[in-house]
Amino acid sequence: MPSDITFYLLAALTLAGAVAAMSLRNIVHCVLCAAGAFAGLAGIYLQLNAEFVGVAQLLVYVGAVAILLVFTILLTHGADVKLGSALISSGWKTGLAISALVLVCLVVPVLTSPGLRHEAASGVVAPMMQKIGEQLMGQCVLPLETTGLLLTAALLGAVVIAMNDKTAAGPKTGVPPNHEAGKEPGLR
Amino acid sequence: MLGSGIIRGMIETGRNFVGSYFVKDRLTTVQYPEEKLAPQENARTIPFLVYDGDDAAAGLRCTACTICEQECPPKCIYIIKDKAKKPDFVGKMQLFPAVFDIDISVCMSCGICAEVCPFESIKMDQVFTLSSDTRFGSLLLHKEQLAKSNDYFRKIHPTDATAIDAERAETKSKAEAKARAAAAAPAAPAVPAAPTKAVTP
Amino acid sequence: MSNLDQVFVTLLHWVVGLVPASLQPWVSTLVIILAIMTVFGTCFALTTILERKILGRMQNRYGPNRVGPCGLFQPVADGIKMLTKEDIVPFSSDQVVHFLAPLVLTIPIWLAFAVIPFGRNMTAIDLNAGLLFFFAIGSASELAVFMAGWAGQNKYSLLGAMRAVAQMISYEVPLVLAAVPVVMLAGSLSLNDIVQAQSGYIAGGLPRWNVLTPWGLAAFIMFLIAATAESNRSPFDLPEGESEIIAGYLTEYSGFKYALFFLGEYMGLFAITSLAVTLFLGGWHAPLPVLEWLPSWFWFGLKFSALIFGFIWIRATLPRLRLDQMLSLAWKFLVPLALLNLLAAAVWHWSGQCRLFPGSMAVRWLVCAAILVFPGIRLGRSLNGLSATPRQYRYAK
Amino acid sequence: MTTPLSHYLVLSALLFSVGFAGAVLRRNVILVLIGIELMLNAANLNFIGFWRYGAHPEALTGVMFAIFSIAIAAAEAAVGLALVIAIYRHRRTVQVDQFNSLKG
Repeated sequence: MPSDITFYLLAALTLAGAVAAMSLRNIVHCVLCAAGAFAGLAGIYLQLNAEFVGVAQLLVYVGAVAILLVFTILLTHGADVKLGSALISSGWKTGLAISALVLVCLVVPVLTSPGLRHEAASGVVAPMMQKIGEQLMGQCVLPLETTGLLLTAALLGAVVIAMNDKTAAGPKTGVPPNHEAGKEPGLR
Repeated sequence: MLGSGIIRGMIETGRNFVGSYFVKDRLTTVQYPEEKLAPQENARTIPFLVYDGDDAAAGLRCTACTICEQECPPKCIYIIKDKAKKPDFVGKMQLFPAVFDIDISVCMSCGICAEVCPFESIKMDQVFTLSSDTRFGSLLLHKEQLAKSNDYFRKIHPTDATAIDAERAETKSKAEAKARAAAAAPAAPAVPAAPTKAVTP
Repeated sequence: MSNLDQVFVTLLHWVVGLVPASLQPWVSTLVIILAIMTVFGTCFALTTILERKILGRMQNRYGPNRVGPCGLFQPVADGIKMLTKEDIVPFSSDQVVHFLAPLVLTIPIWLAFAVIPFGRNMTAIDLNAGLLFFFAIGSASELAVFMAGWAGQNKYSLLGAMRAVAQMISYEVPLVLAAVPVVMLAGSLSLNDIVQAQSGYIAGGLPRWNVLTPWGLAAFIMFLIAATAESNRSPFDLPEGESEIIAGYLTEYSGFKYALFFLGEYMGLFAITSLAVTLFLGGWHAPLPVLEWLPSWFWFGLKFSALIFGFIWIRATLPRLRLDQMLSLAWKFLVPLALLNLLAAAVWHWSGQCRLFPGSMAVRWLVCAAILVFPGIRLGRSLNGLSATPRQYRYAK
Repeated sequence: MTTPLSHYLVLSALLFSVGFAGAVLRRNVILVLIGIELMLNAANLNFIGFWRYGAHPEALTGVMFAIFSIAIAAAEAAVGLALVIAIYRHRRTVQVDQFNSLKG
């Protein structure tokens, strides 16, 4: 029984974090709730005996992506959100309807289809670090190398895009932006 | 070589660490309340009044001339003269202060009062544990708390004290010689002249 | 002598034995948690006082000796002071993040102790991805540091948090890379297997510890440098550089929350030190076969305290690094050397199999050492070159 | 392990729709990115769920998929946020509605 309680606990934590991440006004709180949701998900993976994925999720999402999001917020002064601005875009009713529709068409097949009801999970999997290593290096060595290539490309691309291009527009682009609400600064 | 600076630094602190347990004179800290460093002779904190002999009221050297009161830059000395007079160390009748207060929270230990005092009566003390619980009451020292014996003075400022004592002894002996001469002279011509009034030097 | 070695394990089984069968798993984990917390709690108290005394002795002064016999009750005094101090929360800060930051920092670090083997079969949980779990927990503390810096809503703490996060991220890469050759040679991520791989002695004398191999020594030094940076200590304590930005991300904290940060920092140091002992100094193995009779957890404690003394010694000696020096040291010196170390470890492993000629052990040592030393010095010289360029000052226009 | 597979799938469906709603409704571009991350995580949860309850867990295909998808999601997040910073530098705003002019 204890594994049920932990599952429901972690599921509640993850869902609460996700909903809070999408609905709070202060962006920094949103990112922290999102990090909470990712950590809850890592807990669920660990509970599903997928140790490596759970720990990787913890390392990548809670450790790196959350910090990345926070740095972006600080670099784009998104934190001091002007109080007047609306939280949700204008046509929110249709958006909400569509997402409800998405939810329904996902949940209905899950609940009705007979195949997904089997109770007991298939036996405890043996320690699988070695097997993951062999699979990574054996069967999926091509995806591994391409992911490595992709990660380096993404690394360089991100740096080049986000770099403060002093050369192109001269040093003055480094001037901190002005904060008056609504005043449209001249497009450079 | 890479990192050699770090290694040299580590050896230095390592030697300090090991040495501090074996070489006693490496650690120079004085554990204050238990061990106390003897103060320098010319250290000064707040003034005090010197008295001769053992009775503070009688032997007080101060003659309430209020020069120190006028000279004190922060004006922290307050004197009221007493009506009566008492003989000083030479036997001459001198005034003495009824009230002699020093506000040590105002005093800035400049030592000017000690310099200007003609009667060597106010000197600079070396005691520094002056803190007290009441802010105003106990930081205003009265004549009784200020008066300290001459041998205390001799203990804390040995050179000045001996010089002053020698000088006072000399003036005292000169005064006595004159007094004896005056006493002898009137004995001789006492017959022809009327008795003169008391001799004032 | 083995019962002395297993004294804690037998104690645990005895305590668990007292409880009915259904509760036994819960009670055993509870007892283990309690044990780890008390041991490292007292270790924390001791280290605060020992650190100040050792620092004092290295600077030709005594260090705190007023509270208790030669200052041993100082942590009690510090604790009472910390707990009774008023816990000021600045008005403009958002209370939730301000309150959560110390918790998010300290709780993961306590989790990190779950995977560390303190003695022969004295590991709380033997995850087979133990090392990865440890680094994942370590990386969660960056978010907490940012939360602390952000919560105060003041420039100094945000600046301190930015420095701290930049430092911790850029030093996590060499930290993980330094641990990779150990995993390569041990063939497993589980810390128990890594300690097992370091058992046994060469020719009855030298223990088979990783630190005695050329790549192991280089990885150990890099691991220690990255560990000091990861726990914001001594030459890398830029985040709370007192002279520059008050107390960095700790500026807005006082009383109990400040004590929690203090605890978090020291627990981080203990976790990283025990990992260094497990990875490089042969965990709980005795250095010489003749010393086998001493219990295994005693050896772990000895190596642990030796490393802690080393950290304090470094703190007493080295001045603080400038921000650009610190970052260039990480990216331009440690990361390339760590990658090179992988190569050296591979050569070491490969040359281990083939016994070409009798003196091959010494040649093998020299070859691997050469792969590391010459580029290291070359990189080091370029590092000094970095700071040799005169600093340009941009005055406000 | 008595919790059936459908619970995990319902949870991932919920996560997916919350992420989708956030990405569609919120105006701040950073929250759109967080929404996308949530959707990706929901997909990962499905992979691991099916792997764990699947016929032969020793095949590890689900785990492989999840690992690669986490790595790629991290790369995508990095590039996405770099784009946000670049856009911010020219537009001085992060409100999604104001990215309407295709002018360079």
